[in-house]
Amino acid sequence: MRETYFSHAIRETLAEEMARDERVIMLGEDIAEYGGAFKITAGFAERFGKERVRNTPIAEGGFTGVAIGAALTGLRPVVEMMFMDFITLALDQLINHAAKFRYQYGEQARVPLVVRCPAGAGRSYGPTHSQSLERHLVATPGLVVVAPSTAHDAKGLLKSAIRCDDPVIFIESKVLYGRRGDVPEGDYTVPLGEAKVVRDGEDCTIVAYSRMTEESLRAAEALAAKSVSCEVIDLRTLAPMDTETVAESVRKTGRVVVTEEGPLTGGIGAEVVARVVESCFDYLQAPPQRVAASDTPVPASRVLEEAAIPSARQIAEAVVRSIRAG
Amino acid sequence: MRETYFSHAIRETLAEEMARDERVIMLGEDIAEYGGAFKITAGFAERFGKERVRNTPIAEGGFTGVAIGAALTGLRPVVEMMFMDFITLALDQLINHAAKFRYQYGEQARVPLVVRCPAGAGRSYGPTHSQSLERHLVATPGLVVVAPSTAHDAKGLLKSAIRCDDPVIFIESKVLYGRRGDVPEGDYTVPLGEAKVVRDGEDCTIVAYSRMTEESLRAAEALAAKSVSCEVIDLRTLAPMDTETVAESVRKTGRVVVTEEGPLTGGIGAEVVARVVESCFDYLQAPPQRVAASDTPVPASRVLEEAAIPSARQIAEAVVRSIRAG
Amino acid sequence: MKYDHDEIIEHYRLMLVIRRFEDVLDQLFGEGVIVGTSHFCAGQEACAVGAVAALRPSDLVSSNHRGHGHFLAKGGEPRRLMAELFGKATGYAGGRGGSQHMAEFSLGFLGTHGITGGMIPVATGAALSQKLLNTGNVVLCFFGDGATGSGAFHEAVNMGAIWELPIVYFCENNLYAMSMPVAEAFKVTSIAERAAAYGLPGVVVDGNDYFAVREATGEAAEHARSAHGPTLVEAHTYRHYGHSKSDDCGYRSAEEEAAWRARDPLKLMRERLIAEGSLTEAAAEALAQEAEQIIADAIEFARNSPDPDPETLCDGVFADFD
Amino acid sequence: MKYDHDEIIEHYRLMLVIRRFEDVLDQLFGEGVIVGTSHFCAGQEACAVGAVAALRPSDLVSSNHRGHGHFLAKGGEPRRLMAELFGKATGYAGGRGGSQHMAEFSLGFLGTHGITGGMIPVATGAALSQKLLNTGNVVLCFFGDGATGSGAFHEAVNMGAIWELPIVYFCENNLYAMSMPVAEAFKVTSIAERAAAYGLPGVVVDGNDYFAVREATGEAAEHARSAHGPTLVEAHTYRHYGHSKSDDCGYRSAEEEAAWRARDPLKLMRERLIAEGSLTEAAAEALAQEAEQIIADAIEFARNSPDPDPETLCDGVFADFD
Ligand SMILES: Cc1ncc(C[n+]2csc(CCOP(=O)(O)OP(=O)(O)O)c2C)c(N)n1
Ligand SMILES: Cc1ncc(C[n+]2csc(CCOP(=O)(O)OP(=O)(O)O)c2C)c(N)n1
Ligand SMILES: [Mg+2]
Ligand SMILES: [Mg+2]
Repeated sequence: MRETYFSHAIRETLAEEMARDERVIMLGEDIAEYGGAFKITAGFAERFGKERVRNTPIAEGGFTGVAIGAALTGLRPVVEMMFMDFITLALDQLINHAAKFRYQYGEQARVPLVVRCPAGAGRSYGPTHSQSLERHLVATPGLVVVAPSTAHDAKGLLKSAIRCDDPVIFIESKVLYGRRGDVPEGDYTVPLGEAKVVRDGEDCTIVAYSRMTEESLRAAEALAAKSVSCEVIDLRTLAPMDTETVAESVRKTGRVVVTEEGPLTGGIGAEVVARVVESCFDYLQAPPQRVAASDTPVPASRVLEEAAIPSARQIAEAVVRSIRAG
Repeated sequence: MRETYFSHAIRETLAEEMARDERVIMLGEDIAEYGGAFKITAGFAERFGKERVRNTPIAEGGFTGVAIGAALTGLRPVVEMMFMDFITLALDQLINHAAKFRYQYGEQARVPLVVRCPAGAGRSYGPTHSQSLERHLVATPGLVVVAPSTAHDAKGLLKSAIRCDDPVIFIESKVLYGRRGDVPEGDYTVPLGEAKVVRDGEDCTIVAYSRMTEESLRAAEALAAKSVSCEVIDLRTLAPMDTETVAESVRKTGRVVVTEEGPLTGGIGAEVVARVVESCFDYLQAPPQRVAASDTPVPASRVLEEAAIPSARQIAEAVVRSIRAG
Repeated sequence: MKYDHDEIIEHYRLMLVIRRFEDVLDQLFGEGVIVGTSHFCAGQEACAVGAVAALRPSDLVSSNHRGHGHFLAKGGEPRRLMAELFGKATGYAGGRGGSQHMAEFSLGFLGTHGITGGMIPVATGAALSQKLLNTGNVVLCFFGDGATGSGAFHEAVNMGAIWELPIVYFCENNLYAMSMPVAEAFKVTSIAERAAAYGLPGVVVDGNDYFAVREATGEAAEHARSAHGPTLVEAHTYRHYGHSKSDDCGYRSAEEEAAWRARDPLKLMRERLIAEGSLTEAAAEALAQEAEQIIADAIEFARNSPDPDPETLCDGVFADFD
Repeated sequence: MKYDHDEIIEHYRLMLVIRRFEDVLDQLFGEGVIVGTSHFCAGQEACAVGAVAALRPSDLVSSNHRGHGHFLAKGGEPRRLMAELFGKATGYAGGRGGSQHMAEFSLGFLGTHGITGGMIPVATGAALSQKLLNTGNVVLCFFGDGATGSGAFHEAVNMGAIWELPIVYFCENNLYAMSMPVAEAFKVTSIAERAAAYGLPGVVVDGNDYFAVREATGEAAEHARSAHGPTLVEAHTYRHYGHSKSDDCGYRSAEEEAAWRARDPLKLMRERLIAEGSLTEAAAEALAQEAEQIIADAIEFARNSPDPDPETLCDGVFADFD
């Protein structure tokens, strides 16, 4: 096994999949010679040609729609949404087109599309370049939403996403791009729709995904020093959600803290909490806790941004609150 | 007091507000001579002139943005989104512009905008003309979301919405348009941000809004015959949400069922459940229940549509489940 | 005549079938037999049939909310179309989609859709597939004048243009988007003029003349097929009914309606074929009766078809997760 | 000279201030003093200053991601702009917005914004207000070549056109949208050509020539002010730096860069003013030093300003619900 950057794992996967399957193409702003805003596709245009690695005009709704149409008719497009914040412009194509085609047109219709979304805060980019907008996709029946937390899973999940016959929103934390982790060379997949217990524990379950998995592990580490044992679950796929893995853990620990980088209201945490109370109410010893960003836009200034986005400290505090509560 | 249609209450309110305040203008498709798809603004162009009652091209993102800009600079626009399903095209303007302006530009910025959204299923219009997409707005910090269930509240809340200095999404159930109710003549407001107990009860709290309030009252009626006493809360404003009124009721009844017309996953119900468990966990005698539409697009065929959308029967069943559970 | 006689007669019959389909639908809605909504294309049959006539069978068509004619022209069976409008399990979308959301890929019909303008990017993507997969096929993308106001139109047509995709953008300019007259929605007098903004050829054609439409679309399709990129075809036409079943057309003058009815595409075609000697009055009458029969049969089929099973409600949301 | 001498010198000084502001920012980013991102407008000063010079003080300006020049031209104080980039409480957005999200309505500056194209509808709405409220003001709406690919551009400009709103659509065509050359994004050679699709006049102007920009914008503004509707002005210009602080401009040739640097707008203006006798070398030097001083002072101010109070994080999301 080899250590590599999260961003490199994604690049490698895209390259491998493009080499493996001619039908895989890429669309996005500045992805060709320039290699994309985060340089994920650097060298792709030279290697695979500009027919398959296609720079688009600034037209997120349009090029997402183009990708959907291409997916319906035999290609397997991977779209790069330069910042997830811009997916707002493509929501009609995703909600009213991609997500509905199979249901309404029947089995003949498949939309093997991946929309890669660099997401999240932590870089002081301000209100329109720092959002975690997965809530809109998770709340739309017909979309698969994936959000890896490690380089290993980024590769395995992205392979699965590209090979999936449904539209997949693939969330890449911009902060995680710079993290390194063990990544096998060559082909392997991580299945979509399966959460993973990334740390075993007895006292409280922490549910996280994407960058918050890291913060949750950090919180668990800190709490272990105080003899509090946390089980950490990385959802990995947000939709369809693996409720069972979460429920199993909560039945054991009796407590749950859910964390995410997006704002509190209407977030993924609400859905997780609702499912947990529905499926393991009698096991709960304390009220489920949500740890999320403030119900505000993401401010640019570093001090404000840090105050807005949850961190290990707040997660640990929520665990302690949960333990004190009952 | 006079009985009038829900749709007429809205028309009357709009006319009164336009007469009261010159800055109130309307933008939307076919709202002038044609009076809008649901004839809400019939006669407005003649009365107020086409400068203030403005037909737009088919450009939901564009005209919502225009309304936002007009709101920032002294007008108080009311936009008609012909079907709420089309708000997907305006989500960038709403999420990345209207919702953020005040926070990022500070006190100088106000967006006194109302976006009226005929919403919901029940007319066999199929997947792109039947949705309840409030989830996307509620999950966006900076937007006010209102969804009246009666003609009375429709008038009072719409007045408040038009006079509010924040962007308000105003949800009008297409099915409710045809309902009649008592509506005072002349000026009155119903405050934004306040839920209402529309039926007192002891055994279980049902939380609803918009058309589901009606179904919930029907369920409560049916259950009363079986000596089950339900308290029904009409949220009326979905964001910012009046958690306290819900919590107070749940502390009394110990049980809660939340219902909505949109699909289960990522809906308003998840947020309500999360808040309820956070605020009154120790009072809960049974797991909160969500009654929502199927996690599918809304099918056109009447039999399928009926199966997809929740009704009084399912709400009553959820109450019974809750009571049996503990 | 440069076209095959039998084919022309067949296409005339198809136009009669479409007209009958729409006329009968209007009645069925009136009687409450059908619920939901529909947008009738009566008056615009020459666009649908004329444009599709210019294609190869393997070419693709994408449609909009006013799509019954497009679908029937591309080979859709009246029975299954009608069944869809009845919300029945035998309909093209199994009752799930209704008028605005049905497709049949085996016929190269990519679908009707309820979001105005929304299928223009999708069709453009289908054209990208044709190019990259070297199928030799072209895409014919139908939309209305109103749709050209949408950002989706602008963004997609621009991509079609810069990438020289094999697609024909076919605008049925029926003078109104719902109640909005073209002249109120746009300052330009012709929609084809907008093609220049994308560096594309734009052509205007009489949309009530089957032959003119076929000719113009044929040229545009060959242009596209030979890798020269898209054309924006603007066909002037008129819908006989209101926008949808609930519209009384108060915004149109009686004179305007009469003038267009005088140029009814079925009447024009019938007169021309009879004048040319390709058709007799009697044969025309027989074709009309055939059309009536086909639609009567379709209604019968739809009526006798089963409702979808509510147990199937949640099936098929995903391809890979059921 | 048809313009007031002092005003012209003032505007030249303003261009120097903008240049210095951007040059210094580049250094501050390099040193890690400033975090986040910024898009420098060095090289495009004649667009910002020349176009705003054609307005009345009560007119409005809307901007985009590359907005420091627009803001400074409309009267923004370098201190508060710099403080915003430092993320400080004294910045125009109190540190919340950063480079891409700041406004000052009292100056008629409607805001920079991070969504490409997104402010075009908003600015169009501001023009609707001017019309309905009879203010007599016009809106100057800045955007780049890349933004014209967006649906927002299409939808908004069309509404501006049909409603004859008092707005000037000002496109700074700097040949690239990030790395995407204009010729790859559009098939038309000139963006002004696209105006015809909306029934609008389109004009091309040398965006590095303050006087040309001021002239063209002045005509467009008067056209708009006298209720004749919008004009699309296309100004040819070039940015000296990369797209944002992380861009090395690998997609531009050294020759192209050199050719444009030879036409640096500051250089052009200085040469012209000296040639005309409006400015001496010494005076020009003094102005440059003044600009340096102003920016040094702005940095000092920003450095010494307090951070925003984290306790205020949740304040002011709503106007009516705090
Ligand atoms: C995004 C969107 N906006 C509005 C509508 C409502 N609507 C349906 S068809 C239509 C008019 C379309 O006009 P045009 O494109 O000219 O087609 P026509 O109906 O004339 O055939 C409108 C406004 C819609 N279905 N989708
Ligand atoms: C909706 C959206 N898409 C993409 C981006 C990323 N982005 C920021 S500026 C830019 C290029 C804009 O080009 P242009 O309009 O020509 O302005 P310029 O940067 O050249 O001044 C891009 C792609 C964005 N901020 N918003
Ligand atoms: Mg039309
Ligand atoms: Mg540019």
